[in-house]
Amino acid sequence: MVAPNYELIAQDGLETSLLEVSMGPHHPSTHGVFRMDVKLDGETVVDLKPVFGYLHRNHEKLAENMSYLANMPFTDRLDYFNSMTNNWAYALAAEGLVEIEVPERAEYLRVIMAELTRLVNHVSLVGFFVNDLGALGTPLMYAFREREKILDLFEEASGARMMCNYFRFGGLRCDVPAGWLDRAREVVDQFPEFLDEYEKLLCENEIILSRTQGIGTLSRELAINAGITGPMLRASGVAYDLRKVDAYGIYDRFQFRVPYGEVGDCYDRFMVRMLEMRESVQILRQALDGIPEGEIMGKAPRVFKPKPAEVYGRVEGPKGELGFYLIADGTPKPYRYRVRPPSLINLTVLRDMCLGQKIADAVVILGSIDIVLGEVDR
Amino acid sequence: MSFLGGGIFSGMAVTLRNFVGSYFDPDRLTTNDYSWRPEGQLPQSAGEYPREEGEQLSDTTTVTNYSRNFPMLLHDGGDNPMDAIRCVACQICERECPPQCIYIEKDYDENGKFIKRPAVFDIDISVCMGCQICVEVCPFDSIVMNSQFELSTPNRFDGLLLHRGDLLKSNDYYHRIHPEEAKARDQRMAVEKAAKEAKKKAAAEAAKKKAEEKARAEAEAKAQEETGDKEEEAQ
Amino acid sequence: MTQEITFWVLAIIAVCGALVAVVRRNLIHGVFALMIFFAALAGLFLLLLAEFIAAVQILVYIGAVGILLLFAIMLTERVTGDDGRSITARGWFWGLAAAVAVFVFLLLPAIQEADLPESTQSIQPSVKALGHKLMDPYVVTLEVLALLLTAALIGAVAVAQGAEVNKKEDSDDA
Amino acid sequence: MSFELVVAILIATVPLLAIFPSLFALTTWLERKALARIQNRRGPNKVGVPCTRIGLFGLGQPAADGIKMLFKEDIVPKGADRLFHLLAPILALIPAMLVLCFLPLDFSFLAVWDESVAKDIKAVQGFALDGAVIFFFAITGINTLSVFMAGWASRNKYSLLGGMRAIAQMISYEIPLVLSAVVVVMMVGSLNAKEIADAQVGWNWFVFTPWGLAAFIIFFIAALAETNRSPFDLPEAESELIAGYFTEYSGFKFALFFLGEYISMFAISGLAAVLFLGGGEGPGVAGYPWLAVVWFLAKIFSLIFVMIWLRGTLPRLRVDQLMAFAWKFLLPLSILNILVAGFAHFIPQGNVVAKVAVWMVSLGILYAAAKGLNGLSRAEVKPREYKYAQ
Repeated sequence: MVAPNYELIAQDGLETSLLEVSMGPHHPSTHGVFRMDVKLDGETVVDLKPVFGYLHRNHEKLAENMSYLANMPFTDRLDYFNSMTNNWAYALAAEGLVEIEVPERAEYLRVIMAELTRLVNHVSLVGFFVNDLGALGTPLMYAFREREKILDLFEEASGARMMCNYFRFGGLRCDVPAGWLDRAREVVDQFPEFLDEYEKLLCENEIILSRTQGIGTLSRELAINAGITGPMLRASGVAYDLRKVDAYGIYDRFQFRVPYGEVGDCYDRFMVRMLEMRESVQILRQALDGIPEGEIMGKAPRVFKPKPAEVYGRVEGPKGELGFYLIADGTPKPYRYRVRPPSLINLTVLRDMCLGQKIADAVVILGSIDIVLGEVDR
Repeated sequence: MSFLGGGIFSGMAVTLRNFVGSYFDPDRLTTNDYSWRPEGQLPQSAGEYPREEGEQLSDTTTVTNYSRNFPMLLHDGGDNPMDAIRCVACQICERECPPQCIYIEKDYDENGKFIKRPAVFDIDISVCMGCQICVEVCPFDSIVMNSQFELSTPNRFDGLLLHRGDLLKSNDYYHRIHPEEAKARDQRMAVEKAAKEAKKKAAAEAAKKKAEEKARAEAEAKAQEETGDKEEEAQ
Repeated sequence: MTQEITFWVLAIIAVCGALVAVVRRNLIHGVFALMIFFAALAGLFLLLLAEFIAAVQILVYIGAVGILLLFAIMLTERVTGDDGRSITARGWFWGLAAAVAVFVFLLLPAIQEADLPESTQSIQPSVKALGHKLMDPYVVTLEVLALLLTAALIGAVAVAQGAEVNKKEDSDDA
Repeated sequence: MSFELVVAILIATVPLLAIFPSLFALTTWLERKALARIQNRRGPNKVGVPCTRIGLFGLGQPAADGIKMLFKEDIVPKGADRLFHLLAPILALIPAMLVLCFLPLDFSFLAVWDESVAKDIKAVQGFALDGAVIFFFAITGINTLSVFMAGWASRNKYSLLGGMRAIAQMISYEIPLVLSAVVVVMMVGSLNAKEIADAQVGWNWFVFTPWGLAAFIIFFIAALAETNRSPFDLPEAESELIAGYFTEYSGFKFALFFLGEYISMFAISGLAAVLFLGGGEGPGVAGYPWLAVVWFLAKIFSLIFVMIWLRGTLPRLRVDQLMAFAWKFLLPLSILNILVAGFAHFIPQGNVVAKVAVWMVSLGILYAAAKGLNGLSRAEVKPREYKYAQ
C-alpha cells in the first residue's frame, strides 16, 4: 500500500498543491450521512479521513434504560437492511442470560429469515456497488425487484417489511401464516434464475473488471489485524464464517460452502457476495425442506429478569460479525449494552485501502465495504 | 483497458432482453401500475392496494394479515364503546413502549374511585414506530395494531396525536383487517376466559364449600356449644 | 453593404476582445476574451471567403491554444488573480510606447508595401486547391513539419515516461 | 440582399431550429422511457393531455419538465463568477446548434413555388461549404470551453474537477474522432458533407466496408466520449462528482445545458450517419426528396437508441483508463485504419473472392492490432475462479 508521500509530490518538479474535497455528508454515494475528507493530488487520493457520527442516536445508552424486550425493535434500526439478523444476534445474547430452549420450528424459521436477509442485503449491495461504479441504476432496479419479493415475505410473516421485530427471547413472535413456506420456496426457487441473469450482466463486464480488479486491495494480515469480518474478510483470503465456527442455531445441520477470495480487492469482495447468495439459496432449500411443525415460542418467563451475568452473543450477519454484549444486574434492564457493529469495524480500513487510488476508486471501495450508517453511528 | 471480450455484449444482451421482456412479461416489472384505479378512491390500508389490474379494491388480503402500522384500542361493541372498552388503564404498555409515545390517565368516578378504564389514552404517532411491543405486553388484549396508514394531516402537533376516541375500534373491525390474527386472539381469549371462569367457578365452589363447611362447623360448634350448655345445665 | 456592417461588427468585437484580454486582471476572463478575439478573427476570415482558414482558426486557436492556456492557468496557483499583484498596474506607459514603436517601425512599412487585392471576390481558395498546394509544391515542407511534430510527440512521451520511471524508483527507495 | 435570398436563408435554417429542439423533447421522453424499460420500470406514463386522465404514454412529460425548469429558482452560488456562470450554458448551446447546419439536411423541397428560391436554398445551406466536416469538428471543439467555463465559474470543487475532466476527455477523444472521419474524407476526396453522402448512394454505405466498419466503431466510441455519454460520462459522474460541472446549476440554465448536450448528441449522430451510414440515403428518396430528411432522422435516432442502451447497461470508466483507452488504443488503431483503408482502396475488388479477402485481411490486421495494443496495456483483467471452504 502506498503511503501518502507528500515529499514525492513536492519533488515531482511542478509545485502542485493538494485539493481538499469534503465528500459528504450530502454526497450521492456515501451511502448516508458519512463524510470523507479527501486530499487529492490531481485525482489521486493522498489522504483520506472518514468522518462519521452524523447519525448517532444514543442506541447503547438508550438500551440501558429500557427493558430487554423493549430494546428489540431498536435493534432493527441498527442495520436497517438486515433487521432479522440483528434481532437474532440480540436474542442470542439474551438467551445466554436465561436458559431458554428454542423450539425446533423456531430455529428453522430463524435460519430461513436470516438467510433471506442475507439475500436481501447482498443483492441490494451489489446493486449499490455497481451504481457507485456508474451504472445508471439498472442492476439496482433488478436487485430491488428481487428484494421486494423477499420483503413481501417478511411483511407476511412479521407485519413489517424492514423493521421486522420478529425474534423473541426463546423463539419468534408469531408463527408464519398458512402457505407462507410455499411462497417462500417459490421465491427461493426463482432466485438462482435471477442470479444467472445478474452474473451475466455484471461478472464478465470488462469495465467492471478493470474498475474493480486490483483496486482497494486489503491484505490478509491487515484484515485480520483490523478485526475485519464477514465477506470482506473472506475476500481477503480468510475462510472464516461464524456459521461454521460457532454453528449457532442449527447451522451445523446444513450443507453449505464458504467462498473466499485470494487478492482482497473490490472484485473479490463483490464476487464473494455473489457466490454467497448461491450458498444461501442452498441453505434455504434445505431449511424449507426440513422445517417441522410445532411450537414457536419456548418457555420464556413473562417478565424477563435475568440473574447477574455477562454474555456475548454473535451471529454472522450479512456484513460481518454482529455481536451484542450484555451485562445483567438482576433488574429488568441491562446494566451495560454494547453492539459490535461490523459496518463500523470494516470501515476502519477505508483509509488504508484508498490511499494512492483515484477519487473514483474511493467511492467504489466505500461501496465494496458495505456500510449502513445506522449501524456505523448507532 | 480492453473491450475485446464478450462481457459487454452479454451484458447488453441482458438489458435488451429486459427491455423487450418488460413489455410482454409483467412479472419482470419492478413497479405496479395503479393508473387504472378509479379516481377519488384512495386506499385506506395496505390491503386495499391491489396487485394487478382487474383485481377489485378490497378491504383485506392475506398478505397484510400481520401488517401493522399504529396501535388501536379494542372494544367489544355496543352503543357506547367506552362501556365495552377492554383497556383497564393498567399502564403496562405506557411503561414498556420503547419510544415512550403512549400517555394514559386513569378514570375515576365522582367518588374518586378508580373505574377500570382510561380517562385519557393518547398515542403520538409522530413518535410511534409501530413495533407492536405494546400489543405483546398487554395482558387484556385491549391494544392491537391497525393497518390503516393514510394518516397524513396538515396539523403537525394535534393531528398526529391520536386520542382515545380516534383509537377506539370495534372487535369487528379488527376481524376485518386481520382475520386470522383476530380469530386466534379471540380463541385464545375464549380459552383463557373459560379457564378463568372455570377457575372462578372452582374457586367459587371451593369458597362455597368452604363456607358450607364453615357453616357446618359453626353449626356443629354451636350445636356442641348448645349441647355443652345443655350438659352444663344438666349438670 | 451587409458585408461592411458585418466587417465592422466583427472588427469591433475583435478589438474589444483583445483589449479585454490585455486589461482584465482575472486570467481566466482574459483567456476567454482572447478566444472571443479568435472567434471574431475566424469570422473575418469567413468574410474573406477563406472558409478553410476560418475553420482552422477555430480548431487550432480556440480548440487547442485556448485550452492549452486554460490548462496552464489551472496549473498555476492563483487562478482568479483578483488581487492587484497579478498584473502590475504601473509601467503601462512603457508598454504602450513599446507597442507603438513596434507598430510604427516594423508593421506599418509591411502593411504599406503589401500588395493587397482590390476586391475579396477575386480569390477563390478552395480546400481542394489548398490540398493540392500542400501536396505538390510544398510537400517537402509538410513532411519536414510532420517529422518535427512526430519528434516532438515522441519527445513528450519520453519525458512523461522518464518522469514516471523516476517516480517509481523514488517510491521504491522510499 | 434580395427578398428571395432572405426567404431562402430562412427556409434553410428555420426547419433546423424547429426540428431539433422539438426532437430534443421527444428524445428526453424516449430516453426516460427506454431506460425505464431496460430497468423494468414503466417510465413516464402519467403526463399527457392537461386536465384529463389521458396519459398518451407520458408524452407530455417533456413539456411538464420544461415548465418545471422554467419556474425553478435560479441559484448562483456565493463566490461564483456570475457572468461566466450565466454565459456557460449559453455557450454550450450555441456551438451545438451551429453545427447542425453542417448536416446535409436539404430543405429545398420546401420551396415548391419557385425554382430559383430552391436554387438559392441549395446555395446558402451550411453543408454546401467546402470544408463542412472540418467546420463541424472545429465548432464541436468549442463545447469544451463551455464545460470548463461552467466548472470554473461555479466555484465548487466538484465542478472544477468535472470541468478539468471534461477538457482532458474531450480533447483526447477529438483525435480518434477526427482520424476515423479522415478515412472517409480520404476515400471520397472531399470535405463537403453533401458530397460524402452522395458518394454512398445505392447502399454503398461506408459502414459496409472493412475500414468503414472499423472507423464507424471508433467514431461511435469517440462520439460517446465527446458528448459525455455513458460509459464516458466522467465529467458529470454522479457517484463521484455529484453532477460534475453543472452541480451548481438549476432552473433554466440547467435546462440549457441539457438541451445543448442532446443537440450535440443529434449533431454527432448525424455526422456519423453522413460519414458512414449514407446520410439521407434510403429507399424512395429519389422520388420523394422529403424522405431523405426522414431517413436521416431515423438513422440519428437509431444511433441515439444505441447510446441509451449503452447508458442503461454499462458502468463508468475511470479517468486514467479513459485516457489510456483514447491514447493507447483508439488513436493507434485509427491511424492503422487509415493505412488499411489506403491499401484496401488500391486492391481491385472485382469479384466476390477479392472482396471477401480484403474484408478478412483488413479486419484481421485491425483485430491483431487491437489484441496487441490490448496486451501492451497493464495486466489484463479477467474473471477469476473462487475456492470454497467446507
